[in-house]
Amino acid sequence: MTCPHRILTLFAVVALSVVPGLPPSAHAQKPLKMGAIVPVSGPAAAFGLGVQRGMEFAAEDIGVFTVAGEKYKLEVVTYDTVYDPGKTVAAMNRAVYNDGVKYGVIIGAGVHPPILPIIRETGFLDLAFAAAGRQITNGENPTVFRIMASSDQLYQTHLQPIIERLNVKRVATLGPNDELGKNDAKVVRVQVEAMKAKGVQLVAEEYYERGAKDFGPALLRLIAHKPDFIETDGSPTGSIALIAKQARELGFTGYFLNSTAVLEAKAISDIAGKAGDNIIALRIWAKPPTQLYAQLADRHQKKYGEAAPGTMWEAYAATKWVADVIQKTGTFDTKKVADALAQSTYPDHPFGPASWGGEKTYGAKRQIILPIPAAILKDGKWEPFDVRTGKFD
Amino acid sequence: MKTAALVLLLLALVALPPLAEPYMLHVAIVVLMNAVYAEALYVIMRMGYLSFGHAGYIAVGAYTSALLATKLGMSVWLGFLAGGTAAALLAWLLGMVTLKLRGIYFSLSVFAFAEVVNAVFRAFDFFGGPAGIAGVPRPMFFGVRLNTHLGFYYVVLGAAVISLGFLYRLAATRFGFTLLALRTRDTEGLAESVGIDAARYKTLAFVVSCFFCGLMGAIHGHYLRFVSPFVFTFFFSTDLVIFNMAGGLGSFWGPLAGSVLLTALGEQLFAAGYYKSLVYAVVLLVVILALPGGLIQLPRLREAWAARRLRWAKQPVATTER
Amino acid sequence: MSAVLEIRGITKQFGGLTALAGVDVTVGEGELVGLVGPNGAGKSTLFNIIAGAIPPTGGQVLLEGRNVTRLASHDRARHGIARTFQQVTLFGELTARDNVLQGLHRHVPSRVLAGLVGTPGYRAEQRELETRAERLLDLLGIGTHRDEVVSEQPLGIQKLVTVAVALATEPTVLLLDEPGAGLSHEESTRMMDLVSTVIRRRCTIVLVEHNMRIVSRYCDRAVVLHFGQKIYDGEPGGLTADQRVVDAYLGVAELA
Amino acid sequence: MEVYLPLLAQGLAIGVLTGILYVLVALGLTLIYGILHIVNFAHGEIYMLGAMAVLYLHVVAGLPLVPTLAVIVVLALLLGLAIERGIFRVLRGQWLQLVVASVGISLVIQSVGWIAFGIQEKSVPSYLPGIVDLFGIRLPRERLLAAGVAVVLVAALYWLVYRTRVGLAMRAIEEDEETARMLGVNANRVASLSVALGFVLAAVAGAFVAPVYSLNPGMGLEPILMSFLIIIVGGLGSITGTVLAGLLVGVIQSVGAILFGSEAAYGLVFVVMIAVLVARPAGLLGRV
Repeated sequence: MTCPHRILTLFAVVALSVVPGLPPSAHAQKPLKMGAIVPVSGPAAAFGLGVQRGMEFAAEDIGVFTVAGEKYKLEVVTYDTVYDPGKTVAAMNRAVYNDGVKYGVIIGAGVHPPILPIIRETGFLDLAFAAAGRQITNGENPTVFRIMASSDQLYQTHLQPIIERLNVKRVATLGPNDELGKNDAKVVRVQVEAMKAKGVQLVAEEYYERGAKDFGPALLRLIAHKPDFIETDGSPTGSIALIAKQARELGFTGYFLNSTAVLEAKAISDIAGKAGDNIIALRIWAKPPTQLYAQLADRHQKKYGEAAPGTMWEAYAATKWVADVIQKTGTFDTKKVADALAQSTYPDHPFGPASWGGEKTYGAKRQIILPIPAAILKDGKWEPFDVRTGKFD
Repeated sequence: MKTAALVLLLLALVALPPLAEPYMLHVAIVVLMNAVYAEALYVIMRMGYLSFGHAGYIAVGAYTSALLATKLGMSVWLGFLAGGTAAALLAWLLGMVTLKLRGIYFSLSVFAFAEVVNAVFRAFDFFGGPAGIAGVPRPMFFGVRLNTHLGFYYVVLGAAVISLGFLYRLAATRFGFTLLALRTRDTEGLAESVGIDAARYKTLAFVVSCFFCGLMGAIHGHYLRFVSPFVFTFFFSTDLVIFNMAGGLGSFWGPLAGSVLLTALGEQLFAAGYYKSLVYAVVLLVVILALPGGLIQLPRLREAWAARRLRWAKQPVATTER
Repeated sequence: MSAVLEIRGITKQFGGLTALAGVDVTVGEGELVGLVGPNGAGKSTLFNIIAGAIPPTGGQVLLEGRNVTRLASHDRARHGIARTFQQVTLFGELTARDNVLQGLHRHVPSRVLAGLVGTPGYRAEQRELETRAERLLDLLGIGTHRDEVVSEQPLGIQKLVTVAVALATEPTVLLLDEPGAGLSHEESTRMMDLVSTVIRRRCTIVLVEHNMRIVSRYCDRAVVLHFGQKIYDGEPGGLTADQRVVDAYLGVAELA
Repeated sequence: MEVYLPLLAQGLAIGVLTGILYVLVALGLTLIYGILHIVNFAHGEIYMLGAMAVLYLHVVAGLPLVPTLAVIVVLALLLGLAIERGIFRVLRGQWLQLVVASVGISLVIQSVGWIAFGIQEKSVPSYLPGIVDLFGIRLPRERLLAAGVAVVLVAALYWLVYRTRVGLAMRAIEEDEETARMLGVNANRVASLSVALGFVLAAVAGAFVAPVYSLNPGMGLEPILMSFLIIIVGGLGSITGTVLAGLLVGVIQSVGAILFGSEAAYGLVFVVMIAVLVARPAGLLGRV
C-alpha cells in the first residue's frame, strides 16, 4: 500500500469514526437524554458512581412523562471525566454537540472552569455536584445549580456550633491539595478567626496528594501543634479512614470533621477500626430523615450488594426535580426551565423539603437549601450529632 | 502522485469543516493536536530515546502562554510561540544533563522532570496552584475572538500543518538522517569517530521535539481556555508513547497513523476511562507482539516477522541497554 | 616526506597500571605502518588515544603539525583522523550506502533550511553524495550490497563496510584495528590486498595487527609495543633479527 | 512551632518504617531489573493483585492467612512465567519494546481490575491491630509485621542471589550472557525464574501492605512511582542500593514534612532523585 493510499484510508477512518451515535431506536416514546458527566474511574470514582446510580433510579421512578403533548422517557448517559479537566471538556463536547444532551449532573469544582464557557454558550443546565468554587454558582452562570450543600453553606452553618459544643480550642486542617481542599481551608480559616474572642485558633494547615495513602508526614507536623480538632475538608472515604487510623497511631485523641465526603460507616470502620470513632461528618444522615431515603438505601443494597455512595440521594432528587419542572413548564428550553426551577421548591427531597437560595453569598438563587445533617461515628455506626445551625442565605 | 494525494487531503481539511458539526470539529482538533504531540515525540523515539515525561514540556508550553495572556494581556499568537520557546529552552537546559543518560535511565529522568513540573505548578499560587488558571482567552483574528469550534479549528489546523510539515521534512534533511546514527551506545561511538558531535545533535533533537510539544501545548491550553496541573499527567505521556509504538517507528507515517486512529477511537469510548485504557493497552500489546513494525508495517507483515525472527535468534535475554 | 602523524611521549595510567610509558612514533605521509605487540601491550590504548576516544595521561598527538591532543574525537575526525573498531561497529539498521553516507555528511554543511525546503541545489548535492558513496563501496568490491541492511550481512562484508565508512570522511590518517581479525584466510588476504593497494593511495594508514606474517608482507614499517614501551621501530624484515622482539613476543618457532 | 526531640524521633521512626515498606514494594522491581535490565511497569499492578487476592481469599472466602499467602505465591509464579514466556521472551533484546509492553500489561490489569473489583474503596482488616509504644514512640504493629517480612525477604533475596547455584546463574546472565550460555546456563529458564520471583515479591508486598492502607484497582500507581524513585536513587539492580534508598526516601519524606510541610517534602524527594541522576547516573550503588 503505497503512501498516498495510506493517507486517504487514514482520512476515511477518521471521518467514519466520528459519525454521530446510532439514531435512537424508534420505540414508543422519545428519550430525554440526561448526562452523568462524572468520574467513574480514578481516585474519585466513588463520587461518580453514586450520581450515576441515583440518576438511573430516578429515571426508573419517573417512567414515561409528557411534555407539550409528546411522550418521553428519561435516558441517563454516562461520560467519564476521570476528574481531569481535559477529559471533562471532551465529555461535554460529546454530550452537548453530538448527543444533544441539554441537562446533566457534573461533579467537581476543579473541572468546571474549562466547561463554564461551553455551558454559557449552549445554555446547558448543569446540576453541579461541586462543594467549592464560588465562580460556579453566580449571576454569570444562570443555568448552573449546585445540588449539594456548598462548603460556604456547611461551614457557615455548622462549624462554629460544633466547635462550641465540643469546647474545641485548637483547630487544624488537613485536606487534599486540589481546588476542593484549598477552598475549604480558606472558608474554615474565616470561620475560626470569627471565634478568636472565644479563644479558638487555627494552629496548623497541611495538604496531601489526592489519592495518597500515607499521611504520616503531614500528620506528624500537624500533631506537633497539639490540635484537639482536625478538619479534613473534602477528603473521600478512603482518605478520611486512613487519616483517622494514622492520626490515632500517632497519639491524636481529638475529633475529626469532614464536610463533603461520601462516607459509609462500614467502609471507615473496616479500614480504621476503633480509630474511626469521633469522626463528625456533615451531609451524612445517622438515621434516615425520610421514608424515601431509607427505600433508596435498601434498593441500592439489593441491586448492587454494597452500601450506597453518599452522592446517590442528591443526584436522585435533582434529576426528579428537574424532570418535574420540565413537565410543568412544558418546554425543554433550558433558560425557561432554569428560571422555573429557581422559583420552585421540592418537598419530597430524600433529605427533606428543599428550595434554592444563596443570593447574598453568590448573587444568584442557585444554591440548594435543604436540611444539613451531621453525624458522629461511634463503634462503626453513625449517631446523630444535632447542633443548632447558623443561617445561610 | 504522493503530493497530489496530500494536496487533496489538505483541501478537504480546509474546505469541509464549515459543513461539519461542532463535535466533529472538536474531534478533529484533538486528533490534530495529538498528531503533532506524537510526531514531536517521534523525533527522539526515532533516535532510540523513550520519554515518559513529554507531558511536562506540553504543560510548560500551556502554562507559559496562559500566564502571558492572563497576567500580561499579551497577544495569544505570541503566547503560542512563547510556549514553544519556553519548552525548548527548558529542554536545552535539561537535555544537556539527561541526554548523557541512555535507555531506561533517560526515560525515568524525563518522567521525574514532568512530576517536578506538575508539583511546582500545584504548589505555587503564581501558577494558580491546584485550581489552575481559568479564563485563558482564545486568540483574536481581525477583531474577532475565535470562540467557536470552527474558528479555533483553523488555528489548530494551521499550526498542525506547519508543525507536521516541518517534522516530516526534518527526517529528510541530513540533520534528521544523522539522528539515526545515535540509536545505541556503540553506534554513538562510531558516530563520534566519523565526526558527529553526538551530544549536540541529541540536544538539538530534544529541543526540536519539545518546541513543538510546547507550541501545541500552548494552543491546547487556549482551546480548553484553562490550564491545570491535572491535564498533562503521566498517562498523557504514556498515551503519546502508545501512539508511536502502535503506529510503528519505521517511518513518519507510523506515529501519525497511531495517533489519528487511537484518538478517534478513544473519543468514542467516553462511558468509562478504563474502557479506553483497556482498548489502548490491548491494541499496543497486539501490535508490539504480532506486528513488529507497527500498524504501518501491515502491508509488509511477512518481512517484518522474518526480520524479527532473524534478530531474535541472536538476542540476549538480558537486554544490553544500560 | 613530511610527518603526517606525530606521537610524542604518550603515557597512559589506568589507576596503578601503566598502559603506555612515553611512546614516540612518527608516521610519514603515504606510509603503511603496522602497530604490533602481544595482547595487552597497549596497542588499542594508543589507538584510542590517537582517535581521541580516551585522553592520554601525558604526551601529545600532532596531526600535520597541529596539536590535537585536547580535541574531542568528533573534532579530530573533522581534522582528518578516521578509525575502525576491534569489534565490528556499524549503523546496524541502515543499509551499506546509508552507513557510508553518515561518514560523507561530515564534509558537507548540513544546510538544514535548504534540506527542509528541499531546494533543487540540495537535492543535487544529495544525489552526488549518494553516487560518491556507491563509488566508495564499488572501490572495496561490495557495491552489490549497497541496499542491504548491514546487520544481516556476513562478517566479511561488514568489515569492508566499516572501512568504507571510515574512508568516507576522507581522512589523512586511517587507523585500522585488526582489519583481518575474524576473517577466513582468503578474505583477510583480499582485505590486505585492498589496504595495500587501493586504500593506501588515499591516505596514510596505521594498522594494528598481531599476525606477523601480514605485517611483514604488507607494511612499510613495523612498530612493536611491549608492556607500553616501544621496543622496535623499523623494517618489518628486521623483526626476527631483533633479540628483544623475539624474547618479548615471538618465540622463534612461530616466526619461521 | 517548636521542633523538639520526641517529635523528630517519632518522625524518624515513621520514616524508617515507611522506608522499609517502600523497600518491600520495590524489591521485586530491583530483582527483575537487576537480572534482565527490564523495568517492569506492571509491577504496581501485580502488587495490587496481591492485595486483592488477600481481600477475596482471606477476608471474603475466609481462608486462613498462611494458605492464602501460599496461593498468592503460586498464582504470582504462574502469572510471572506466563508473562515472561508469552510477552517478554518474544521481545528479547529490544529494551524499548519491553518497557512499553510492560506499560501495556499494567494498563490491561488495571482496567480489568476496575471492571472486576468495582469502584468502591475496600479494605483488609489488620493482621496485628494496635500499636507498640517504645519510649514514647508509637509504632503500628501491622507496619512492624510488614517491615519484618521485608527484612526476611531482603535476607532471602541476598541468600538466593549470592549463596545459591540459581543465584550464580542469575548473576552470570547479568554479567556476561554469552559466556554464561557457553558454560551451560539456560538463559531462558533464568529469565523465567527471575520474572516469576519478581512477581512473587510484588504480590507478597501487596498482601502485607494491604491492611496498612485501603484497596482499589488503581492502588498500584503510587507505589510504582515511589519504587522507580528508589531503584534510581539506590542504583538500578543493586539490592543494597534499594534498601538504602528506600530508607533515605522514607526519612526525607517524614522528617522533611516536619520541617518544611508535606507538600514541600513530596517535591523535595523528586529533586533528590534528579540530583542523584545527574551526579551519579548509576545511582548510589548501581553500575552503568
